[in-house]
Amino acid sequence: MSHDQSLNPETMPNEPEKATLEGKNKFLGFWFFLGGETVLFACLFGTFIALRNSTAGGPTADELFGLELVFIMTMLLLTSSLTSVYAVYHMRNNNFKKMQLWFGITALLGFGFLACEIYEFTHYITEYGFTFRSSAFGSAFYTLVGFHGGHVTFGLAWLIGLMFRNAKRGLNLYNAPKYYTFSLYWHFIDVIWVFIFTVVYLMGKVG
Amino acid sequence: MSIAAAQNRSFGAVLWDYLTTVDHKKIAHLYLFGGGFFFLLGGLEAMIIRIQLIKPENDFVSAGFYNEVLTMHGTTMIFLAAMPLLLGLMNAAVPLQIGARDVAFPFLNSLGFWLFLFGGLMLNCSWFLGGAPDAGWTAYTPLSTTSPGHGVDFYVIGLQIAGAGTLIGGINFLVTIVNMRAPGMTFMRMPLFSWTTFITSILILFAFPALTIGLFLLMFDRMFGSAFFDVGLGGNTIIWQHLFWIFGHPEVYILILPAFGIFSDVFSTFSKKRLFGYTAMVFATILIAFLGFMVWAHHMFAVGLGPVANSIFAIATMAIAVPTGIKIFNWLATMWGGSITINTTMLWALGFIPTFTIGGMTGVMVASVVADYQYHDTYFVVAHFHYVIVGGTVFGIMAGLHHWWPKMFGRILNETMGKLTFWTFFIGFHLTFFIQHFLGLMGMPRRYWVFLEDQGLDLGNLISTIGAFFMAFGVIVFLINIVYTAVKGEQAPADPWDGRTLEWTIPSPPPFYNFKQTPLSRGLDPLWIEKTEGKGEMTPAEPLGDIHMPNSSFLPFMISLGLFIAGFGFIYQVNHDWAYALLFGGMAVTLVSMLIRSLKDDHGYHIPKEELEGEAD
Amino acid sequence: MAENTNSKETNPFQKQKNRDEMQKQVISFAMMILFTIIAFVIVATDMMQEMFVVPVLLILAIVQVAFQLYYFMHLKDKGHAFAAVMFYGGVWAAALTLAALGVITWW
Amino acid sequence: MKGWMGRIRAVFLLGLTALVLSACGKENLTALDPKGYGADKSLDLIILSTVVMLFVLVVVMLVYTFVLIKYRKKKGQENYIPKQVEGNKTLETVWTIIPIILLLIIAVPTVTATFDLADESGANDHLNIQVTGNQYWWHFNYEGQEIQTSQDMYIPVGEKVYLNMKSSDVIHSFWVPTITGKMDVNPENENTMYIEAHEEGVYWGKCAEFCGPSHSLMDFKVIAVSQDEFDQWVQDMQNVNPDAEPESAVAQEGKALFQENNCMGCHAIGSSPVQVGPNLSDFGSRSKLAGVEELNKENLVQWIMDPESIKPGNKMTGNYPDVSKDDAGKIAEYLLQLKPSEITPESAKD
Ligand code: HEA
Ligand code: HEA
Ligand SMILES: [Cu+2]
Repeated sequence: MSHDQSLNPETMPNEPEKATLEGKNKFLGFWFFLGGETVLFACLFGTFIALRNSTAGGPTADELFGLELVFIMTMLLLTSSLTSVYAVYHMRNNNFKKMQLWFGITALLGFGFLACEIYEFTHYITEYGFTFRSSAFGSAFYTLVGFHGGHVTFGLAWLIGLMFRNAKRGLNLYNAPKYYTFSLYWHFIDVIWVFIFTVVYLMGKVG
Repeated sequence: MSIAAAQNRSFGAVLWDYLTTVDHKKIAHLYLFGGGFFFLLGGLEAMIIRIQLIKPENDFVSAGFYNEVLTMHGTTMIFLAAMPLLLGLMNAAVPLQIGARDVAFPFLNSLGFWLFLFGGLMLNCSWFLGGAPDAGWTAYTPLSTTSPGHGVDFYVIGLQIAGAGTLIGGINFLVTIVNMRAPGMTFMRMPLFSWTTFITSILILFAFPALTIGLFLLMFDRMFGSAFFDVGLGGNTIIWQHLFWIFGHPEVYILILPAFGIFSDVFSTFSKKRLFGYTAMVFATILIAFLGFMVWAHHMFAVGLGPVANSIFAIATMAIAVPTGIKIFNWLATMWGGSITINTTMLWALGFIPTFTIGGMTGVMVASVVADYQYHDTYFVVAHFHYVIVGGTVFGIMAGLHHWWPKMFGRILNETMGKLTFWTFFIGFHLTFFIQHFLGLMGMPRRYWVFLEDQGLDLGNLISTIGAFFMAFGVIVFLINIVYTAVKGEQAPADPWDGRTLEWTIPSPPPFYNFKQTPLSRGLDPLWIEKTEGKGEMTPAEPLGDIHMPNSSFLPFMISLGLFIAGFGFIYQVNHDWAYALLFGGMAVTLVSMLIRSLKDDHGYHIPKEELEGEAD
Repeated sequence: MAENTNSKETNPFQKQKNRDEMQKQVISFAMMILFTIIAFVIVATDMMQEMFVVPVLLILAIVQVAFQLYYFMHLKDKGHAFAAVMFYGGVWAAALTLAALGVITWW
Repeated sequence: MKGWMGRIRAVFLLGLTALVLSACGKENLTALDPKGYGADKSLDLIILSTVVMLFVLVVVMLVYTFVLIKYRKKKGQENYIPKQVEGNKTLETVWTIIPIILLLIIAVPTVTATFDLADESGANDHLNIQVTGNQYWWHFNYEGQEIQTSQDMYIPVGEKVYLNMKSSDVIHSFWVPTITGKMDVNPENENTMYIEAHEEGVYWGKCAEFCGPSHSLMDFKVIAVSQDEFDQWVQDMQNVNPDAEPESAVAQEGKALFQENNCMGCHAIGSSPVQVGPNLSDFGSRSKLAGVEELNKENLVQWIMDPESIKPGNKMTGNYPDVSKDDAGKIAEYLLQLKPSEITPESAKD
């Protein structure tokens, strides 16, 4: 397409994600969206906090949760946050190959996280019979953690789409904002996870 | 694609144009017609309510049907009529007021509309599929979780889809106003309607997520067997009330703030005066929005939250009267010393002041906790909120429609019919709702299918119903006015009202690219400044050049349609396996459309400079 | 550089700046990991009185989220004023929601 | 304070009555003619806030009218351009401060009254009644008294009575406008409030939280009687013998049918805790049938045969065997003679 060319100047500016009006709009709009997401997750957290002792005779948080797996998941996700920072670093240095590489690592770590989560859920269901329907606590737990997991899944799909779509065409002013907003999204997922492991798992262990 | 669009197009072409448009002005038309349609529907439902209550123990409709009608009346009016109509006016006026060629995300703008429309259709499909939702527009659990049939499911899915559209619209306006203002159009020079749109969008952004989550929880309980509101399994029904009102109270300011903006512009235009206390008006708006998030539990005084919570929320609620009062007095001061023209637009604005003040007063009265133990869930509250919603939002929409109709459609609405509409509606309104304050105090709770004979409630209800017929008459005259204007109406010049702001500097209706050259604003009321300083037109801020335009797209329609189909899948998978086909099929349509959107680069097109030079102004 | 990347190099000054920035981000990452480990250790070893654990955990979480926001998500950079205002608006609404659901749902 | 309030209240009520043109106190339903502690408190605040609000409204309307008369565009002034005023700090301050003061005038008594009505400290020294809201009827369990009733709640006049309220299904709201404002009856949290009636009489109660198709028919009564009468009533109720044989032969047949059809699976007579349906101990002296209909045989037969026609969506429909008109008449006869006490709504009215 001829337009690609016109958006692909000789020198990339240092912040290619904000060089065009479209890019600026995307950047700002996405931050605003994250503001809304904050409220969204606050509602889920609030619901969870209100219902965390409503076990209806089923297993309690303390009985269910094991810290090892959660620690591994946390490390995976935190590291993936750093790798996406590396990717943006290379984007700003106009090094497309390395950017793709680091985003690729991010995706792998994300998949690792997701796999752990799926394992965790099946474990609870098969070992403890603890499901979405067993108690209000169960509903709140799976909904909160599941919403986060859903965000991770969506993020991975988004990232893979971006990487394949742009593999051949390199970095330009049209797709730089897309990569950048993805990285914001990914960090936000991490922020949410920090509160999940604190409020759901660690505080669940404390009682 | 080029701008050489054919002049006389076939119906099919026009339809296709509207189905795919990303032009904010056309999306405004869509919102107005969509919202207008639902307003008539909601009004029809209101008439059914009033006819049922014309006399004691009436049996015009059955108890179950009454509850459906009442639920759908509230839901339709709030989500499908008032908000879309306001979004329509915002789309029509705001980009023009700030000197922008379009909104920040034209594609999302169109997506927002189609989501709203399909959400609204979804909700109303329930009428034909076994019954509408019947748990009130507030859908309190566990009444809503235990309501039999699929009615409440339609409420859940319909609002979820429409709500997503609104959220998208909100973000779109936020970015538009932050990033797309023309040179010189600083924040403190923006017309008040643009300001209130901005603040309203913030409210949308932070309030709607609470509704989204509330609806998800309701959906999970009803369709997937979770136990959020199932007390037997440790659930808690108060959570819903909190989530609903954390959304719901800001929602009422989402409804009123844009109307405040419209009135500000109208008062200043028709008094030929600059808005008095512009800065105070802006900060009052911000303050209302800020406080608006801290008062939701005033809908829950009777729930039993305890005296501490009740007192805190009562005081926070009363505090909102202060910034609102600032606005009322500034409007009065704007007119003070002015040269007031009273036409239909201005009549709606003038009718608003006493009406809304009364509504606000009763608002403060219901905020007084112990008094609210009597008012709560009675017709006193019904009277309160119709005074603010109809007297504020609906009057505001009517004022806005008369004000911007020429800009949107190129024709001026007929004044005689306009005045007739105003007077019948205004008188009918007060007949209907003033008496309801007393009905409430005399012991008539709201959401009552029948009231009993000989309890002193007969006469008041009769008067109320008669008033509703006056309103219906006014609405019908307005419909005739629209048709008449479309056929025979007076052609509108660019600036029919001796306007003050940028939308009046371009032709009516504006060309699709809005401003041939982006205008330079030199202060508040930029056009007025140019008028008084003798020039009468704007100085361009840029030389004539190519204009970049977005491409039309059918994808927003498809994305929304997919969700619409999937919605039926979600509802019916509970008791029919075939529904999974709808669920997955619909989701596939949506996801594939989204995928196409993200994989296909869409850079828009340019209108070459030469072509623009050929166009007359 | 390889064929798919854009032709011109970023200028050396910017490059250095980016590198400094990256260094800070690696440090934030180290801090985040550290905080996480502390949080897990506190809970795993039962070393602290119950009364203190929850506030300490929350503070650790909030500090590490601040690192995410300010370094990883660049909220500290210029041009982020609006982003920050809106985001904190969300945080404010979120805090009210949490307070309400935490305190006044059971009595 | 009281006398001052009283006078304003009198004037206010006079005005209101004139306005509404009808006696607004029929059947002790109105909140404007309070006869109980809570309703008194509410009316005081209603009046106070109305007065303040009317003051504001008058100010706004005066300015409004003046502006419209004075500054309307006059003939021959078509081209007049008014002075473009930016604003005025002093005015701005004035209309910020004055409303704040007015609001404080309302806020302070509001908070005081809120805490007053939420005070539960006296619960142990007074009668406690466990109130259960059901779709679409009310149950009253006199704690520690072995008395269960439905629909009609008897209380001693001039005494605080504490209500501990919970719902068995959806949310309801307990409202007796003439005695006290409303409070929700939730399924998960028990709410406590106290009521106190100043005068003997029958007070109309309504469900004020949307609870389904028959929400508007979920009425109940509070019957305030003197302490002596109340004690009498308590004794009579405690003596109810569910097995007592009725006098008339028809009623005896009715009783047999009542048992045959297993009506007691849901309805208790006496102090049995069964409360799937209303307790029928004092059915014959109920103020109303099903809360809204006149209590007579004809209506009762209709209810027994087709409750749906009286209360749509009620929980009785479809949950018992078909009853012939004849049998229904006999059952009605039996139920209508269940009058354990001399103390009835009728007696309380005089
Ligand atoms: C457009 C919508 C809108 C607006 C603007 C408002 C505005 C206000 N509302 Fe209203 N409200 C609703 C829509 C709205 N409301 C709806 C829909 C419901 C019912 C929902 C349901 O249950 O279905 C409701 C219910 C509702 C309740 C719950 C009642 C109950 O269920 O028991 C309360 C309680 O506090 C309340 C208070 C207020 C207050 C204090 C304001 C204030 O913002 C008003 C401020 C304005 C003024 C006060 C007038 C102008 C000011 C002056 C002239 C200055 C001087 C004034 C003073 C000194 C007082 N509202
Ligand atoms: C924007 C919001 C809005 C608007 C504009 C209105 C407008 C009106 N409302 Fe309503 N109303 C609500 C929001 C609104 N309402 C809400 C939220 C509730 C609470 C619901 C609940 O409890 O859950 C409520 C509840 C409510 C009740 C209480 C019901 C009850 O508690 O039992 C009543 C009763 O009088 C009422 C009446 C009216 C009337 C007469 C109008 C009139 O102003 C309507 C005027 C319009 C017309 C009269 C249109 C007439 C048009 C035609 C006749 C043409 C038709 C032609 C075609 C379809 C082609 N409304
Ligand atoms: Cu509110």
